[in-house]
Amino acid sequence: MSDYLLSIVIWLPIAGGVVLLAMGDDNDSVSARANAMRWAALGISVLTFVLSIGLYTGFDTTTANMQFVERAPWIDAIDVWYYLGVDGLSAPLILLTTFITPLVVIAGWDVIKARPAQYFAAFLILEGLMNGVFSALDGLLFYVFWEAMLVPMFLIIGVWGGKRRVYATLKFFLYTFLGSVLMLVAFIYLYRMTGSFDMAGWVEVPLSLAAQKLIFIAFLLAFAIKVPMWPVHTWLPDAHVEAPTGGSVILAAILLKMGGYGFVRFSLPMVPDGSHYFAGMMIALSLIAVVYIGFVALVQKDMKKLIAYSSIAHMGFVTLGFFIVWHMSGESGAVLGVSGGMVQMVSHGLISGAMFLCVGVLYDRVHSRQISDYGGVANTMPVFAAFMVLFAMANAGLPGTSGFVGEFMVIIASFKANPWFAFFAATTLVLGAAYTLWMIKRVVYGEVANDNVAALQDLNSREFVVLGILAIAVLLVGLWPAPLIDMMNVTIEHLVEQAGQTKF
Amino acid sequence: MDLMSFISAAPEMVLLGLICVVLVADLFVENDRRNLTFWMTLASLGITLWVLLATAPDGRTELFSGSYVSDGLSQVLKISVTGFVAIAFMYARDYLRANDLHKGEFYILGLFGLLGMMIMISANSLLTMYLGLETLALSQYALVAFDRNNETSAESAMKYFVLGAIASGALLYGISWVYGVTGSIQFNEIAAAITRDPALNSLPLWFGIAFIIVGIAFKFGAVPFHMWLPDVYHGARSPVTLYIASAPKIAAFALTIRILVDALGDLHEVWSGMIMVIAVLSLLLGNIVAIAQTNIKRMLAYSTIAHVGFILLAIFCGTEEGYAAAMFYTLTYVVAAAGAFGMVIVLSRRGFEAEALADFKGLNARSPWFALMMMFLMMSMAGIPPFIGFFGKLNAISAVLGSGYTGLAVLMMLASVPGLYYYLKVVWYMYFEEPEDLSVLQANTDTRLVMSLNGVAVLALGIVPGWLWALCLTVLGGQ
Amino acid sequence: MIGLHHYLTLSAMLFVLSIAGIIINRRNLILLLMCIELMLLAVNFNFIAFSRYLGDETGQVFVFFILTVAAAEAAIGLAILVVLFRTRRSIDVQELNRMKG
Amino acid sequence: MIFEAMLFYLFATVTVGAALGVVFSRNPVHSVMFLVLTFFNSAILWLMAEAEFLAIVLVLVYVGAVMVLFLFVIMMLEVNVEAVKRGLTRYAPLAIAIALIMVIELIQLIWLRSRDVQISSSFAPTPEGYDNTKALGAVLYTEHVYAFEIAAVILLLAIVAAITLTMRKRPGLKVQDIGKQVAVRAKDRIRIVKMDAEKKQ
Amino acid sequence: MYSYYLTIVLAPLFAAIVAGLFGHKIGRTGAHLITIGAVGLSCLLSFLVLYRMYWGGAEPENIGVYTWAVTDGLHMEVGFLVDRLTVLMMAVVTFVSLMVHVYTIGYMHDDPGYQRFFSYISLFTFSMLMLVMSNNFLQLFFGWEAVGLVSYLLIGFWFKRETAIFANLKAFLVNRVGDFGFILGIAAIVTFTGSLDYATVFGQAGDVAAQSIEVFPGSPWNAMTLICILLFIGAMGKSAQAPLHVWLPDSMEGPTPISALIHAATMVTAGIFMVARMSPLFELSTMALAVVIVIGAITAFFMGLLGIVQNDIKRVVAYSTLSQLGYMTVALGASAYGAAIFHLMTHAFFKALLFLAAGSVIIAMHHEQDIRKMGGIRKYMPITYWTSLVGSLALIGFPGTAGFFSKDLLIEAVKESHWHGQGAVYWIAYLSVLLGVFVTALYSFRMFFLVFHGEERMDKATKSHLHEPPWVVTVPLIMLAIPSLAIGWFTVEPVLFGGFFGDAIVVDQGRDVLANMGEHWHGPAALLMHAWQTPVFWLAMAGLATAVYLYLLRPDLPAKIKAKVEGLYNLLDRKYYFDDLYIKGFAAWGRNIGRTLWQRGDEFLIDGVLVNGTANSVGKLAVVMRQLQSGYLYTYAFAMIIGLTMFLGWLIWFR
Repeated sequence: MSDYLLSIVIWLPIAGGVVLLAMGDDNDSVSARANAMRWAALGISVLTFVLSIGLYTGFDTTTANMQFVERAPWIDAIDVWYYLGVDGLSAPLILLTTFITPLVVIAGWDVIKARPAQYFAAFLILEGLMNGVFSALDGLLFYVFWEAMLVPMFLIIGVWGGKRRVYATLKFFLYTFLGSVLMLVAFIYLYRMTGSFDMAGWVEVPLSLAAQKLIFIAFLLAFAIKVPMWPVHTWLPDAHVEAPTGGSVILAAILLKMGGYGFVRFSLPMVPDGSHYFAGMMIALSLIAVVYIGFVALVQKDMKKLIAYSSIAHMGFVTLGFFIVWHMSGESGAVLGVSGGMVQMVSHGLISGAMFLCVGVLYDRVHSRQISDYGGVANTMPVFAAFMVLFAMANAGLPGTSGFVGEFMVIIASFKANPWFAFFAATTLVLGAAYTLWMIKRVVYGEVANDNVAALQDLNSREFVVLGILAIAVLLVGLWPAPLIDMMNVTIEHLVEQAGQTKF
Repeated sequence: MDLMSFISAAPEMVLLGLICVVLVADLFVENDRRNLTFWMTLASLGITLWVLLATAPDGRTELFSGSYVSDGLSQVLKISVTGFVAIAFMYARDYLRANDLHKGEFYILGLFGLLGMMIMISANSLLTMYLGLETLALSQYALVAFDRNNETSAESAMKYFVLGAIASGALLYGISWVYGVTGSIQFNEIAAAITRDPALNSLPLWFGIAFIIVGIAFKFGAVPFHMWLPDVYHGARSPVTLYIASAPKIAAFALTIRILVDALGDLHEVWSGMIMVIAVLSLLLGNIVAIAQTNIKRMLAYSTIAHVGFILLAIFCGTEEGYAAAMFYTLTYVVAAAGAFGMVIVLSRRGFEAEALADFKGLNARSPWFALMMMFLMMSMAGIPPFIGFFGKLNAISAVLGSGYTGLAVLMMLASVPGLYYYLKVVWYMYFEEPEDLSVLQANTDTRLVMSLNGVAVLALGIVPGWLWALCLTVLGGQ
Repeated sequence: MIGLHHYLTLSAMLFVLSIAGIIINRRNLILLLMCIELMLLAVNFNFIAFSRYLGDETGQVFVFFILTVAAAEAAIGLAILVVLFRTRRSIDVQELNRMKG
Repeated sequence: MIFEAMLFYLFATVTVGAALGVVFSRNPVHSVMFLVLTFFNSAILWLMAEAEFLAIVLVLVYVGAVMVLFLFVIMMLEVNVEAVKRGLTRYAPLAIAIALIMVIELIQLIWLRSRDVQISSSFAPTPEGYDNTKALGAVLYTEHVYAFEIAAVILLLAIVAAITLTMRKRPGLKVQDIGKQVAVRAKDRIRIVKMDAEKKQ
Repeated sequence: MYSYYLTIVLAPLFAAIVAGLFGHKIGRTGAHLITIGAVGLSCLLSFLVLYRMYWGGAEPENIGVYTWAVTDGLHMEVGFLVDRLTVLMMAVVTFVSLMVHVYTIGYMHDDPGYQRFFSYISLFTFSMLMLVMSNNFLQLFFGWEAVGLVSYLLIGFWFKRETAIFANLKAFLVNRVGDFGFILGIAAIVTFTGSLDYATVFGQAGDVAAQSIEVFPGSPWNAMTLICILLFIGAMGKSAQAPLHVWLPDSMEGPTPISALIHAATMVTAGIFMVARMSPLFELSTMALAVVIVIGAITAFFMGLLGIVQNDIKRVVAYSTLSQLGYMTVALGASAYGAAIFHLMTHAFFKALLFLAAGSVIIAMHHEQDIRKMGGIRKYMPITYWTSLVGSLALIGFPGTAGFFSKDLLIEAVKESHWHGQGAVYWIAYLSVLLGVFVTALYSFRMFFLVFHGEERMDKATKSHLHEPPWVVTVPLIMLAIPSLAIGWFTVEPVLFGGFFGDAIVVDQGRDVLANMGEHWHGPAALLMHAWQTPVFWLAMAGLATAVYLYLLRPDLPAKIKAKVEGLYNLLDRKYYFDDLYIKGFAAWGRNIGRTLWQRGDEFLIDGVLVNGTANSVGKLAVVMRQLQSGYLYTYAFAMIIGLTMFLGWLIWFR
């Protein structure tokens, strides 16, 4: 069983999704058939999550080697393998994926009226593909999952999205595709250097600095767009705003992580000298993301857009954490930065997901995302308000919530690199609090602003469960991140060692 | 010299015989029983296929004083063209019946075309190549004009004819120079002559090559010899378009490989420059102009041009791997193209050509399965994994990179971004827009089956692409 | 001395002339077909010249087939022309632009 | 030899002139006639190159059949000669420029750049007893039998295609059904009806 | 003792969770019973620990609770350091908190958010305890932010009020500015010592002070100075030192109990506590201490001035709090950490008392807070009156009260702290605290007289209902009045001179002003006897007298004076224009930057020009390029010929 655990968490949801697709929709969204679809989707996603817990319980935190490895030939002619495995970098992200997906299914339960079976199928397939991205150890396999994932997401935004969904989803797809095409070129280049798509081989192969620079840029475009880093971030607010709630959640919680994951899986170990060469630029871009985007988030009028911008700023910490590795004067600090980035990814997955779910709760009732259409929500939805304030605080990086852990570690590490890095990074303490809480002030607090708000119903039990689970997760990670960090530690140490070696 | 020594050429002979049978038999078939012709045609294709498999050559066999060659490459390509012609016929039948065009001549001309392709594929001399090419071309001209009451068909046929004639004129002119310089029209003898006397590698031969490349580029539809392609795809009735867009591309590939590689392989550095220029132009122009199209057939035509760019760039590499990649790309592209035009056919009804992109609006609401298949096809064309089109791109780029042209590889990838846009446009119309007409698509079981097989094939091939790639490498191994 | 070059030159002139004829003529489709015949004639000149030059019959055989194909081509070309004329009552090149873009 | 050269230049000039006539004459019928002239001259030139068989074929097949076909179509379509005026495309100058460039290129090729390939500038004399037609016949059905067969296919194809495109049954046309006529039997033609001459009173 | 500490910390947390999540199940009574019970337990245990520590002679304890995370050799733990300093804070916090809990029963009696309020203040108690009991910087920061969170929640407790939710946002953000420095300080500490643990850090302090860091190229800073200043920025935020003081007056939008608890007695003193806790570090940087003392002095004097012109009863107290926090900060800067903590303690009592008394008045006045609409309340509310009087006297340092001991000695310490040199720093500090005494007396009694004496300016309806609040309100007043009055007597000697703090506070030998003063110490009674000899006493009296003259004898005068010095008055009334600077300046400026970056940068440049611009250009290019496909045969042929010609030309001329 555990020998095939990764395959199971990849293919179980995909197979489930295909079955749902094959069963198809009828035109009645409240029929028994539609309900059966929902339960089936929930069942599959929960089962996947339960199975994926095996990745945690069976995880050996003392080794940086790949675990749960599966390897079988796929395309002999070009030496491509069906090669899966996880280490401390990927296992937490798979867990995050399997954890978030059931919540997304629940969140879309009776909100999605049009073609529910297709909707849930899209999410299940997406889940499987995302797990595939995180567990692939063969470059081509990785790329296949990486790109294939775009299709369900494209449909999710385009079919169930808002008014400008077509623009948003095309922008999303084209932008990310643009990024990844060059990555493919880099992959093929590495393939030709090593004669195989084995990623471990790519780490070992010697490369000239010039080649490393080019490969780094190719990787950069792919991952930076996915993260997204300034200035290639503009697809994200649009995609988030137009996506249905579930889509936004997955987008923020997991899709963005792929960019960060790509940096640690590819850029850092494979082209260490290239990464070193561009580290300064990367840090600058990360800090711009934190500060610039922080200011931009401040003036957003649309809640989802605001959270989307805040995502960009938070992901700036991830890249900052990764690329300060080369600015460490002493022997320590690099691991701290990378760990911080990784923790930030997980935490941001939970928090931004929760924030989008909160906005979704409001949107389902009022059908507006404009901050100005709300005010005094706490009067009519006290429980919801409590959750929203909690998640807002987490978003602002309050200690005790998961949002703090990564930021804290990254700030500390970046101070080691250069006090000014820490200085600009720490502005998020003020900016993050400002834009998040200002939104809270205008949405949650105050007198009841209008009839819509007056008519609001507090959370139903379905929404309560979703937000409650996320709240627990956010607090758990915030109060005791050790299990998460222990899982990654050895791998990150190994990674930092690899990143520190030159590959000429 | 007994009959058995011609066994390698049996497929062509059998096919020709069967064509004559169908031709004669069709005369006695009543108009309302044309299905009979259809089934006879399919049976003929089946028999041809069987003969092909039964006479599979072990190695390279030359016949007819060296003007005919049978080898692994010809075997694979012939099987593919036969298969694609069969698919084209299967898609066509319903449409033709619905539009009162169901005549035996369609199948007969199609079979003649197939014969032409097979001749091209097996050609080992410039003469047989030319004759095969003309067989194919003439039947295509006739097919395009097949709907005699249709203005656009006639117009496009005329354009196709005139331009095709110019192209074959250029090709012939080039052939004459090659012949004049090397003193031979047989591919291996040409190659031998060039090897023997390096002095031949000079301007007269180069000129010959340039003119020949015009002919090849025309066949493929590469810029700037592509102008016929959008108009013909657009003007011809959809089944004809499907026919033209699928199997003949494989024949064009054979033409290229036979002439440029078999005969002129040593002059790679001469022809590669020209191939590269037209390939890059095709890549860019095809992908960009396709964006502005509102007619799906024209859009697919421009996308074909872009794909041709890819194929030619793979050939441009001049390596075995590049040729194999080109072959892989051609085959897989044709699968997707057949499916896409098949969808256009399925979408059409009596008196209604589903030509506008807008006709795809809301297809998901009408027929989710067909929409899914179409999405598969579009994604495959766009090169999104795990669909087979991706592996085509992968191999092509890998070959280009392998030859050291990093910039070209990057360009190839970047050019596919606008490409993605117009494929997505189809998906967007199918999935995001509301249908104007809620009727479920009507399609016969066999059309439905072919469509499904076609759609699933791009996915299934994408999941197990290895054997096809290995096959391409094997059959091109000796080139 | 009259030899290969002269024939080749004549062929080239005919070839270019036929192409120019196709490009600059904007009225009559039949003329295009005639230009195509002219072009094939040019090719034939080339073949015969080379054939003689090389002392090899293959070139002339080639011409033989070109003539055959050209006849078939002319038949089909004229048939298409007739079809076109029937649907459009015109064989004006300049009106042949229903499809573009 | 000079006489031969003069002949060549004469006929070549006429050939090119006639070709110009084809391209530039206003009347399509004139164009066809110029084309016929071109073919005749070409045939003569081919004769001079000792390609007798092809010269004959050219005249027989081309002038005898193809050109007649052209004329026939022109007549059939009843194209109004007056209406179809010659016109040049608006970028004719550009086209001519391109044509000139091409001429320059070809001259470069033929006269300047391929000299080293040529061994002699005139054709080698044919061997004693050489018969062009016989020689062609010898290879046509042996070495090139495959091509010959394909040519046959092409002709068949051309027939099928031409018929497909042009043959049409006009509805309401009263035509005989030959098959029926042939298949008719005597007893169907005449039916003998036995009847009484007079009704019995 | 470990279980004691855990209980002290977790009991309020447990109560907070129960009251918060199950408030509607357990009801109002349940909510206050459980929270008071829990805080009472904490308080009891805290005093027990205090007893053990001081009288039982128990050693300081440094205990780890659990490992938060370990990475890169950096141990991030949660643990308790309980020494004398901690235990004093624990006692003060739990005691005041308990009082406030009890008081709340009465104050919030009619409020629909009753359970929520109890949950919050219990949560606050937990957070504050986590802060003071921490043995490492991580947990310190956790508590630091957690109290900020609760403060945010409580200021905005009445979330329907626009002013309240404005104030809480402002409070949080201003605090965040402080935290910005604080976290950088922590980062600096980790950078130089590789640890977050107090003990380790203090152990390496000497090494750190020997290092320097180039913050700006070419100007090396002493590492310790940088660390201390960064940490002190945090303290400035939390303890509302100028210029980060602006949030505190606004925080009065919260219910009065929390003004007493959070914004007077405990949370705002976290900064003072933190600096005292970090004394081993601050002692190594004279520069940092100079900054501390100057900031403190400015706050102490100028914020006091503002109290004179305020009319809101709570705001007056709030400005007085600011001023007193300034005093404590000055003491810190003078290395008189003990004096600062001592003043912190006494201040906690009397300021909580003052706030609660003000709250009592507010309840009675039906939530009217403008002192101009009060007057003569004395006879309606005797208990409140007398307790207020005690509080006010303690505040001005009237001899014998708790405030007398702490303030008098604090000023004495500042006076003695000559090591800053006789330069500007010393005089700014000393004069500020000295003049501050006068100001304190003036505004304290101005308010006192306006509220309790003079003509009754309230409307009739209010007046008819004016009466003493129930016992839950008055008992805490009395309970707080007692220490306000008396605690100085028996704590001054041990806390300041008796070496109470032991090793918890480290002072450089050469600067130990308290030790110097201790040499002349003759007991509290002696101090009291000599009180009249000090300028402090006379300044206080002068302030008191001025208040009496202006507000009791000649109530018409203040308006005239106001008219005379209008410029000055406006300056004070507008609080030195700080709010304008922050709101119209920084906040608006930030939003403008945001808008510019968004609309010009993101939407116009990146999205409009680069992204969509590229897409549009490709689209336009497509439209242009499709024109090539003209539909004319001769164009098509022409294209082919051009292609061919190019090939030939290339072969001839370029190959």
